[in-house]
Formats: sequence, C-alpha cells, structure tokens
Amino acid sequence: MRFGLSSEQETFRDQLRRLLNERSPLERVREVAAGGSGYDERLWTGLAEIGAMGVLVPEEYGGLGMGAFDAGLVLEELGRFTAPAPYLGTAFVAPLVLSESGSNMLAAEWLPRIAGGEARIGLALAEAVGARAGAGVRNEHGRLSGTALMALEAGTADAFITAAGGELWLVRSESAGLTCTAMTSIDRTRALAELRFDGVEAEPLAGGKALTRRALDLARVALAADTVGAADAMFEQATAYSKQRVQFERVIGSFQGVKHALADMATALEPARALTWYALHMQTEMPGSTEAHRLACHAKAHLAEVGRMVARGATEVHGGMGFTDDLGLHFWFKRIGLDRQLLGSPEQIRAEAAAAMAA
Amino acid sequence: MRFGLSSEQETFRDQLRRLLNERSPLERVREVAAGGSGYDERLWTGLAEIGAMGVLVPEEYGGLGMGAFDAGLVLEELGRFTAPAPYLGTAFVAPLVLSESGSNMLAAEWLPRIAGGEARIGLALAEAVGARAGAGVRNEHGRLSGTALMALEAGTADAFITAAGGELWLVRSESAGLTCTAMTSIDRTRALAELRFDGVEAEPLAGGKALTRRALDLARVALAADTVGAADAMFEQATAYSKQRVQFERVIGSFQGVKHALADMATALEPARALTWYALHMQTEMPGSTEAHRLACHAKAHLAEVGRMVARGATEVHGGMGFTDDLGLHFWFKRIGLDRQLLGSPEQIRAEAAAAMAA
Amino acid sequence: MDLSLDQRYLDFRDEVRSFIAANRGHAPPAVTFRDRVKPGPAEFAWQARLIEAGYAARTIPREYGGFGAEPDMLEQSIIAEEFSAAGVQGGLQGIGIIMLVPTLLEVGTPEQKARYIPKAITGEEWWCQGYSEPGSGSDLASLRTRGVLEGDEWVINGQKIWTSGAHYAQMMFCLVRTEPDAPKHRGISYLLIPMNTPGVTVSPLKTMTGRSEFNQVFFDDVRIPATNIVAGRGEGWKVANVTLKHERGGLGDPAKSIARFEGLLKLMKRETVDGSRAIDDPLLADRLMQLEAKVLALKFNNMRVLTADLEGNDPGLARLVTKYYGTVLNHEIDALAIDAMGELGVLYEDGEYLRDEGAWQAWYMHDLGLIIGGGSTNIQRNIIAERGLDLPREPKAVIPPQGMGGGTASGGRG
Amino acid sequence: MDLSLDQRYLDFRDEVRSFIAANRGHAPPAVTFRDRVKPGPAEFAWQARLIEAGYAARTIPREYGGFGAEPDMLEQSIIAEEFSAAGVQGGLQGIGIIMLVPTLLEVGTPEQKARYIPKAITGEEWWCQGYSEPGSGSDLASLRTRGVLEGDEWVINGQKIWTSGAHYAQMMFCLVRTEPDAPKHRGISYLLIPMNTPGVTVSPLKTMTGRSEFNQVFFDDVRIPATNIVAGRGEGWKVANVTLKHERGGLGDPAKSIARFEGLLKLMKRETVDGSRAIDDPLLADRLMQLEAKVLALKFNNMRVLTADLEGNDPGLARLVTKYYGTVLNHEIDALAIDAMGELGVLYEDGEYLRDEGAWQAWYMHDLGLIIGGGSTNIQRNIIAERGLDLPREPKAVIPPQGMGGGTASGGRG
Repeated sequence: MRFGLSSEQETFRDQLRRLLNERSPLERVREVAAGGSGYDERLWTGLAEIGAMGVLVPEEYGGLGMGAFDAGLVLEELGRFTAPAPYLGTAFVAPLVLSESGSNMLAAEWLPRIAGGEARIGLALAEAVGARAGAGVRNEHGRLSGTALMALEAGTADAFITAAGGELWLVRSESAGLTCTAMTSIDRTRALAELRFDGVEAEPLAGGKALTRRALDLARVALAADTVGAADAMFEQATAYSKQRVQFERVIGSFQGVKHALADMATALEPARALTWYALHMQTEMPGSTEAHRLACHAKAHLAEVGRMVARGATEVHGGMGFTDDLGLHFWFKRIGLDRQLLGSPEQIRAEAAAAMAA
Repeated sequence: MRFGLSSEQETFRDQLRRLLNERSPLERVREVAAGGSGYDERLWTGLAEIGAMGVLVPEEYGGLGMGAFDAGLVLEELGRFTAPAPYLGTAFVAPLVLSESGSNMLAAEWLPRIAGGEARIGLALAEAVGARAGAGVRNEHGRLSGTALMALEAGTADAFITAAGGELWLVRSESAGLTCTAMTSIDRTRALAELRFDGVEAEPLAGGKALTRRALDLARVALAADTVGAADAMFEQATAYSKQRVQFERVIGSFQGVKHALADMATALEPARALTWYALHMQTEMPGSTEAHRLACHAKAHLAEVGRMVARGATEVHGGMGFTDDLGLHFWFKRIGLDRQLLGSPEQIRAEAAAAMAA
Repeated sequence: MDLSLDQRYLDFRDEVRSFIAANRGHAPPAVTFRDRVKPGPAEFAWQARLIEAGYAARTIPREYGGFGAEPDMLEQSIIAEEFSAAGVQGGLQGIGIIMLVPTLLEVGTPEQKARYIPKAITGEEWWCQGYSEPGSGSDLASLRTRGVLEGDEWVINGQKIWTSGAHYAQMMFCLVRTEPDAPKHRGISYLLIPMNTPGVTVSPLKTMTGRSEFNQVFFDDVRIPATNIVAGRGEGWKVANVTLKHERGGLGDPAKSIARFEGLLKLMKRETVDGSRAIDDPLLADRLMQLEAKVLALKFNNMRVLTADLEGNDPGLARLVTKYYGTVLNHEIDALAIDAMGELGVLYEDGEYLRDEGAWQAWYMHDLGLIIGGGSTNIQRNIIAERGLDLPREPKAVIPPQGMGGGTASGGRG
Repeated sequence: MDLSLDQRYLDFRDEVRSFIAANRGHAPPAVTFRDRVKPGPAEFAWQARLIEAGYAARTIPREYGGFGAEPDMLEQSIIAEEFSAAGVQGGLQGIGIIMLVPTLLEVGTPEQKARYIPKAITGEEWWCQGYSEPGSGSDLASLRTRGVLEGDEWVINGQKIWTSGAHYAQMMFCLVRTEPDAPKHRGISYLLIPMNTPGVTVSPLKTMTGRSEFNQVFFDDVRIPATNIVAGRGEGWKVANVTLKHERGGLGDPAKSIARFEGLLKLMKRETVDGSRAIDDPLLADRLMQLEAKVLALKFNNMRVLTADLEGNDPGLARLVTKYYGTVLNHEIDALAIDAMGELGVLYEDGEYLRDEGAWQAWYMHDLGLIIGGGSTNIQRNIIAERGLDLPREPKAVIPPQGMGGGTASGGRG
C-alpha cells in the first residue's frame, strides 16, 4: 500500500518540473498570456516529448495507458507554473471520454494524435451544469444549434467535446455553421470561448447522461488538481517571502499574525491535496462509480474554497508587493479564481453531492 | 439626533447594573440555575421597583409607556449578568402583544400586574417557526389541543402566549387540560417546558398572522439583545484575563494570536450591537412594519453568528480556565448557545428575510 | 435613541435636495471603476458650484476660498446622504482636500494656508501623498527617502510607491527622513514637493487589476525651498498622525458598502441559471442576507460614531473597527457577486457577456489591495487591540532574515 | 498511488474479522459520552483476550506481557479499522498504555520495564498523567511543582490540573521541577508517583459540561523512592517529548471524525421540521457536505502519514496539521448537529426529546476543551509554522501583567 507517489512517479514529476522551469518560467507565461491563446507550442511539444500527453491514452493508440493520478501530476505541475497548456481537455478528459464512448473510429482517429501532441480538444460543458444568459445547445436530428458559453481550452482546439440534449458530441472546429468567439477572462493562461452552433454536424458519443457526468467528474477533478498546484505555489512563495521581508526590525514570518495565517493555509492545503489525489485515483480505479463521482464533487468544491482562501491569504502576506503586476503573484491568484468558477460553484456541486447522499 | 443612550437611559442602565451587581452576582446565578426555575424572586422584585417591568406597559395601565430600545437596555443587562428573569416574555413581548391585540379586557387584567411585577407570561411560539418532532397546537372551536415544545420562560409563568392555527392565544397556566413539563437545556438560567394541550380553553388575541409575526419579531430581537449583553460580558472577561495571565514570561494579551482574536471579536461585536439597537428601536418606532421585521430578522440571525464566535473565542482566550465550571464563564457560553437556537436558526431566519427581499 | 432631526436639519435636507434637483444637469457623469482618471474641467466647474452652495469645502474659512460654515457633522452627513441617494457626484475627493487641507489648517503657517488651501479645494492644484516606500509597508516609520538641508534648499533622494494620482498631481506632501541620527519616529519631516521639480520621475505601477491605479515616484537630487516644510524638522510623524486623523469617509465608509450591496442585489435579481434567478437560490440568498446584516451593522455603527462626534465624545472601538470591517465586507460583497455570476463571473475587460463592465472582478482585486494597502489586517487588528482594548504593544525584537532557528517547539502541551 | 494490499494483509484483515465475529459477545458495551468512567472487570477481561489474540499490546515484547509482534503500521491500521467498522471496542486506550509504556520501552531501565509495563497493558495498574498546572497551560515548561531529593526519597509539593482518571488511577507519571537553578527546560524530572502515597489528594474538577472529566491533584510532602525517576535528573522535558511523540490516534484521529460524521448524517436523516428532514434543507445539506469533504480530506491525509511511516519517511506538514485540523473539524460537526436539531439542539441531561443522550452538546463543549487543552489553536499554529515551515520562533520578551503601555499606534499606514 502506498498513498502517494511511486518512485517512477517522482521521477516523472521531477522531469515535468525541469521542463516547466525551462519552458514556462513566469516571463514566458506573461508573454503567452498577453496573446490569449492559452497555448505555447514549445511547452506543448515538450510535454509530448516526455510522454505527458499520452498518460491516459491506451497503449494500443500509442499512449501509456496509465491512471488518472499520473495525469493529475501533470495537472498539478501545470497549475504550479500557471502554464498555458490545454492539457485538461485534450489529455485528461478527451482520452477517457473518447475511449469510453465505444466509438473505435473516433478513438483511432484522435487518440494517437493526442498522444503525439498533434491534436487539441476543448470542452463545451458549461450548459450541462447550468445554462447562463439563455445559452444552451439543442440537438436537432444530429445537428446542433444554439450557444455554448465558456468553452474551455478553446484557443487552438481542433475539436470540442460538447454537451447537448443530455449527451456528448464531438464537434470539429472547422465545421460549417460553427462560430468561435474568444471570451476574455481574468486568467489569460487559459482560452475561453463562446461557441455558436447553427445546424452544425456533430458526431455523437455513445454513453448518454452517464458519459456527460463522467466528463464533468473528470474536468472537475482536473480543475481541483490545477488548484492544488497553483495554491501550493502561492503558499510557498508567501512562506519564502515571510522569511525575507523585514518590517519593524523583524522578518514578518516571526509575527504570529503572519505565522498563523501561513499555518492556517498549510492546514487547509495539506489535507485538501490528499483529497484531490484520492479523487484523481478513483477516476480510473472505479471509473464512473458513485464513489468516483462523489470524490470528484468534493475535490472540486473543497479546492474552490481552499484555493480562494490561500489565494487571498498568500497575497496578503506579500503586502503591497502581492498586489503589483510586477511580482506576478496574480497569475496564480487569477488561475485559482478561474478554476473556482468553472463547471459549477462550490454550492452547486455540494448540492449534487448531497442529493446523492440524502437518498 | 442621537444614536445611542440619552442621559436618562444611561442613568437607568447604571441603576440596572447596580441592581444586578447586588442581586445577581455569579454565585447567585449559580444557585438559581441549580433550581432550574429561571426565576429569582429578589431580583424580580428589584426590577419591578426600579420600573423595569413597566417600560413597555402603557401609562394608563401603570407602566412607563417607553420604547423597545429602553426595554432592550434591560435585556442587554440581563444578558450581561446571565440573570435568571423571565423578562423577555413578560415585560417585552407580552405588553406589546396584549396592547396590540385590541382586547381591553385582557390588557386591563394583565398589564398592571406585569408592571407591578406580579405576573409572569411565557411564550409558546416555537411551532410558528417550524414544528419539530411532530409537535404543533390545533385550534378546535376555541379550545387548543396538541403539543408545544420549548415554551420559553415557562418556570413560573401565570399564562402563556401560544401560537396555534396561525394565531395567538392567551392560555392560563392553571387551565384544565394543560400539562407543563420542564425541559432541561444547557442554559439553566431560563426555564423551558413542553406544554401539552388537551382541549384547553384559551383566549384568542385578535391580530391573526400579523400579530404572530409581530410576537416573533419582538422575541427575536429580544434574544439578540440578550446575546449582545452576554457576548459583551464574555469579551470583556477575556480581554481582562489576557492582561493578567502570563505564559512564556509575557501577558498573553501581548501575543498577536490572542490580540488578533480579541480584535476580531471587537470588530464583530461593536457593529452587531448597533444593529441590535436599531432593530430594537424600530419595534416601537414603526411597529409591525416590513422594516421592523427585516431588522428583527437580521439582528437575531447576525447575533446568533457573532454570539457563537465570541462565545467560542472568549472561552479559548481563557485556556483551560475557560473550560472549568469554577470560573463560571460557561453560564454566558450556554446562554448565548440557547439564544442562538431559539425561534429559528440563523439560516431559517435569513431565508425569511431573503424571501421578502427577492420579491 | 432619538433618530429624529431638528427642524433646522430637516430644512437643510430640503435645501440640499432642491439644490441637487436644480443643478444635477451640471454634475459630471458618474464614475465607474474603469475611469479612475484625472478630474477635468467638468469636475472643477462642478466643484466651484458646490463650494459656492456650501456642499464642498463647507467648513474651510472664506479667506481660503471655502464656504466658511461652522463644522457640523450632521450637515456633512446629510450632504453625503443626499448626493449618494440621488446618484449625483458630490465634491472632489482628492487626497489634498481630504488630508492635506485639514492638516495645514491645524499646523500650517499662515503663508502655507494662503498659498496652498485655495488651490487645493478647487482642484486647480492637485495633490498626491508620498508616504509608503517599497521597504516600508506596514512599518511606515522605517522609511528611507532622505532630505538634506543645503543652504535654503532641501535636497531629496529616494523613492515612494503606491502614489495615486502622482502622474497628474502638481504637488506632493511627503514624509522624508531629514534627521538620520534621531530615533526612527523623530527623524522624519513633512515636506511639500512641486511635482515639476527637476529630478522627480513618476512611473506608473501596474497592479494585478491590469491597470495602473498607482505610481512609483523617484527623487534624484530634488531641490525644494527650505520653507516647504510643515511644522518643524523631525515633526513629520506627528504631522502625519494629524493627517491620518482626517482620513474619514474613505476606507470603511458605509455609503460605499451600501452602494456596493445595492449593486449586488440588482445583479442577483438579474442573473439566471437555467432560467432561475440567482436571488432565488437558497445558498446565494443566504450569503446575501449575511452580507446585508453586516452592511446594516456598519451603517448603524457609523451612526454611533457620528453621534459621539456630534457630542464631542470618543467613539472608541466603534470607530477603530470601521476600516477593517468595511474593507473586508466590501471584498466579501465582490466575492458573492462573482459567485452569483457563476462561470461568467470570471469575465474581464470586454465582451458581450461581461457584466457591469467587469467592475466586480476589478473590485475584488482592488479591495484586496485596500485591505493590504491601508494597513494590512494584521496592522488593523493591532491598532484595535492596542488603542481600543489597551493591550500591550508588540515587544521589540530584532530578527534578521538570515540565520533562522526552528526545529523545536515554541511551547509545550499540557 | 497504490492502495491495494498484499495478500498477507488481506489475510490478516480476514483474520481480524473472524476474531471479531467469534468474540464480539465478550466485548464490553460501547461507551457513550455519558459514561467516561473507570474501566472495570469486563474491560480487563476483554483486554486480556485481545492481547492474547494480538489485537492489543501487539508490539509489546512477550517478556512484558505483550503479544510480541514486529511493529507494522498497516496491521495496526487494519485492526483499528475493523474494530471501528464492526462497532466493537478495541483495546484499552488509557494514557498509561498509549504514552507511558512506549516511553519506558525507549528510555526506561530494565527494572522499570519489568515492574510497570505488564500491569499497565492489562489495565491492572491504571496510570494518569501529571503535566499541566494551573499556572502553566500552553507554557508547560514553566511548571512549578517541585521535588527535592532527601536521602533516598523525592519529596514533592505542588499541584497538577486536567488529570483525567486521577481518581481511580494507581500511578501517575509526572513532571516535577527538581533543579530550580537550571534553565527552565532543564530543571524538570520525570517521576513515577503511586497515587496512594500519603500527601496525594485528588479532587474532581467540574467543567462546563457539568461533569468531572478531569481532576486536580495536590501534593503535600509526598515521598516516593529516589529510583522512581525515568532517565536522569533534569531530563524530564526530553522524556516528555519522547512521550508526546507516541501520542497518536487520539486527537485528530480521522476514525473519530468519521464516526462523528456518521452520527451526524443519521441525525440529519432523522430530524424533521414541519415534516421535512434536516438533510433535505439546502443550507444544512451544504454545511454537511463541506464537513464531509473535510472528513475525507483528513482521512486521506492520514493515509499519506501512514504511508510515510511505513516507508520510514517524515510526513512533515501532513502530520503536524492533523491535531489542529481534526479537533476543529470535530467541533464543527458538533455545531452542525446542534443546528440541525434546531431548538431541540439545546436540550441536555434528560427528557423525552433529548437526542443521542445529549452527546452533541457535551461534545460541542468537550471538543472545545480539547482544542484548548491539547495546546490551544495558537500553540498548534506556532508548532505548524515553526516546525513545519521553519519560521522563526517567537522572540523572548518579558511583559508582566502590570504597567501596560498602550495608547499609541504600533505601526503607521501608507
């Protein structure tokens, strides 16, 4: 029994960190964010080279056929570096959803390209959680019409996994009748878009509501993993800063006010990380189970709260510096802020979990 | 304009404090609490002597005909001393509800006796907020049947104001068919009881649902005022203790951990007091208005939260001492705990306030 | 408890209302978060009109261009309420007007009053504040910008940060270390620096909001007349505390929280999920009500403070907690607005689905800046505990960044 | 991440289950909050049976009456899980077994081991702990109970507080100041005191729960043999830290939080308002789910700690945060249970409408006591920050109760 990383996983994580340190330092994140595509070619290629793109792709399609916990390591590290890479949709949700949809044709077409870093897949799932501002996509005899807002990782996507009429569909970006308009958010490291469908041809993914829930579970636990990494990075920066910054002739980390704020962050973050790890693990250990669903709900909702608390607290420990653009702490702050809002508020997700438990 | 006490009110409050200091010190509270009647003859007489019982009784019935804010001063001081006195039902809710019920007969019978400290009136309103454990009282042609739980200030009550069938009734304690069984709570300074009605004769109080809501508003804002006093007392004891208790060669009040906890309590408590004062004021300034109702809801719900936070925090500042029976801090802790639970949880009351606002 | 007003004040309220009704056409448009920019001719003209009517610079003596009324907190409060209720901008809120002018009135020389006050209140001469430095945030008195008296000139070198409006201000009131050998708090002087003096460089400071609400200001052998000092050498800390006393109505102002809350309420009645309004969601409604209770508590707390002021009493804790309570509350209001918008709550800058011009995200970040910037919550809590509760001050101790201990417990358990 | 178990452990789990199924008839009844009383013959007999089977005193050497197995965290964890899941009481959890025995095994003399361990693990000789004193709560090392060596006897005078079980314990392990001239932490010795020694007086300490979960113990010229010392003179603080290391599975134990949460869940499915279940109330359900996430987080965090232990690694923060997290969480669970009962949540002691024997109110208070008692949240946060994050320790300073300053600000604002 081991709850944690194996030595192979530790090696893999070290490899990821080296790559990210080299290809996604803050100055590079800044450049890519200014563009707003949420995508960095050099980083993407690097991820493919170390095998990160194929973690969840079955071996028969050129991947590694590993578990969600392994892919979660990638997500956590991407969050730690606020790296612009549409990994969540492409390499975390898509391989499992496409494999499980039972369409060998789609799997054969996309999975090898995903593993090779040649394809990118966005997620248009927001309306499956709750349609805002009158949005929503209808299925009319296999053609989709309507609007999907906040489509995730949309910047350079070749296709979208789209929720419509209680089911999932694969929609290719170049399809006739599809318009993709970028939506600007606080977090410029991820590309969001409004998709307008006007009788767009789409390929159905067999699996009905269960597959839709599955896709949401995966995306939510992935967002939780991203938040773990990002919050950890902010917490570590705040801790380090508190040991260097002097006020009133003392390093500020010697004041109980600061000390206790950091202790509270650690106390929230450590168990939250374990919760997320287990939730990740369950996504491939007991895929689609009630238990996996429940854990995904808890991980997403809990990390939304812990993330907000750490983001605020770590900024505050930095004092005025934390508020400047120059320090760049706000890249993490905003990434955590985005993760929180996507695919269901904590309250909404807890209501889902409660409904299952109250029965 | 003056938001606060007039010099007459300050004098009155000083008088109250002298009385309570003399007749309701902790050792006396302890004795009375052991009995569980929630009533102390000597204190009650004293309150009547200084005119506290008649604050809300109209002058024509031998009272002072003053405002709810004046009576709120008494409630706040009773909370400050965790004094066992069924003032809330008898001298705060009853005079206004009986006056407003339009029954001159009842008013003429009860109000002079209330002002003189000769009568006590309990409140059986819990089921108007939400019936627990299958309780509830029915009106069958002017006779009441069923169960009322958690009747407040029941120990020595001569009569109860009882909610049944959406209306209020006055039920005399000696009525045939009425059984009163004490219910033991954490707070032994107030007497609670289960009332069983078996075709009990009752006098209707004209006013329908509006009067029921009015009675609830009054009782709730009174509980908030009680909490203000009790929380203030705990906070003051914690502050004083933090200046005397030495650990690690320092008074503990010099540690930021303790200092900030006390500052947080002060920051919660000061504005909460102002909110309660205004809510009290509105009960006689605009009686029965939407505004008065809204303020009563906010005062009760907010003080429930602030009270819990201060009760916990002040106990913690006292360390192990706060946990002992000997120090007696728990009398306030329990009083605040009782105030919180009575007549609607914070969530329930906020939902009431929200329903009014959402319209 | 007597919340009624004398006839005199009722009349005054009517007078203010009439003025607003008759003159609102001249008021500059309402300011949104996006355009925190330099006031222009429209604002100056409006300010002149308000001063003439007595609704700005009300208590500034006539000889300095003010309206010359006796101080009356209740009048001030009525003016603020009525302008706010009408949604019409009141008088200019520059830091020169709020902080410098009352300070000069209290401790300035006759020459300084005559020279600076009239231009400050009209907005003709705009002021910025030079207090914070990169190395001294919460520990303001550790500031290092230094001034040396050379003949009849101060020569100033150093750097200030968090300076709002420095890019268009004509003047700065500034804390400068002029007595390097004196104890920390006694080595500081309060100097008045024309921003066009050679050697002053202003550079915008971009913040997490993506905007430049603040600046950095660099001093490189900046020479100003020796007379540009308020009070004596080394008395700057005392003067700054006089100034701080006047910093009212800004941070922790209930009117701001009330307006913010009303915006939130509107938003929650408007935004829908699957066709159902945010305000009808029990959990969001519960949070809304929690915040309303706090907004009301702050409002009534402020009435207690106002009452104490009117009667010349010290409102004590009720005043001390206001800033901490108000800034944290505003941040909570922003957070709920973002949550009520759900996914759309992250939108920013532009686009069809952006609500309220992205103000809520901007405020969420900016208010965090204010929580930090006006003295962090830790400093605020120290102030409440030390001044309000008379708890002992933090003991002096020197702990440098290097050579940290650690590894053993600070305390036992029992 | 490999949560599967070797066949060996699967077999072991089966073995434990079989044992429980076959023997549960002998187990003493489950303990509720009301009866925190002295274990009696039923408990001792059950303990003997458990030791024999290897489910209590598992790793204690056979020569001292234990089962003599090699330490294996996973086995320990399986035993705890299975007994908890079956709702059957496991081995005795007295402080002698949990804290004294491992300490003696590590630093005791052969004679001490032989004399004390066998009787401690059977429960025949019950122990209590003499650490806290009225004047030394969080600052344990400031304790003042003093011991003087006179001939071949220690003469002890002073007072202890918060001593669970002192009224029926036969022995106490106790921290006593024996070297008054040594620095604070080096002046303490770890002594073993028979409770029936003349001069020992135990008096029950009533707490806010209305019960006497704790005692005060007074020492008045108490004479014990000079050999009743563990390790050397002045080494008591070090020995106590050895002991503290073994204080596991108590405070912050996930099994406790899980059991508490399950009780809450049952309660919320049972309690109704106007006929509707508490769990169907969106706001109560939301709080329930927030707590479930925390309970799960604590559970998985503990699996990380267990993994680290198994592999001989230091789990670092994951272990340090457990006590603070767990005790606060339990208190939050109690609070929600009280709220879910609404008005009935205040009932206590007796009566028809009392739920779960009033345990929730008792726990709500008792858990607050544990939050305070095992090192307040401030001490816990210091430990996390200083040991876990390597932040500098609190600087030394002496601030006596009298002569407080105050009145001026501790810091400026910028």
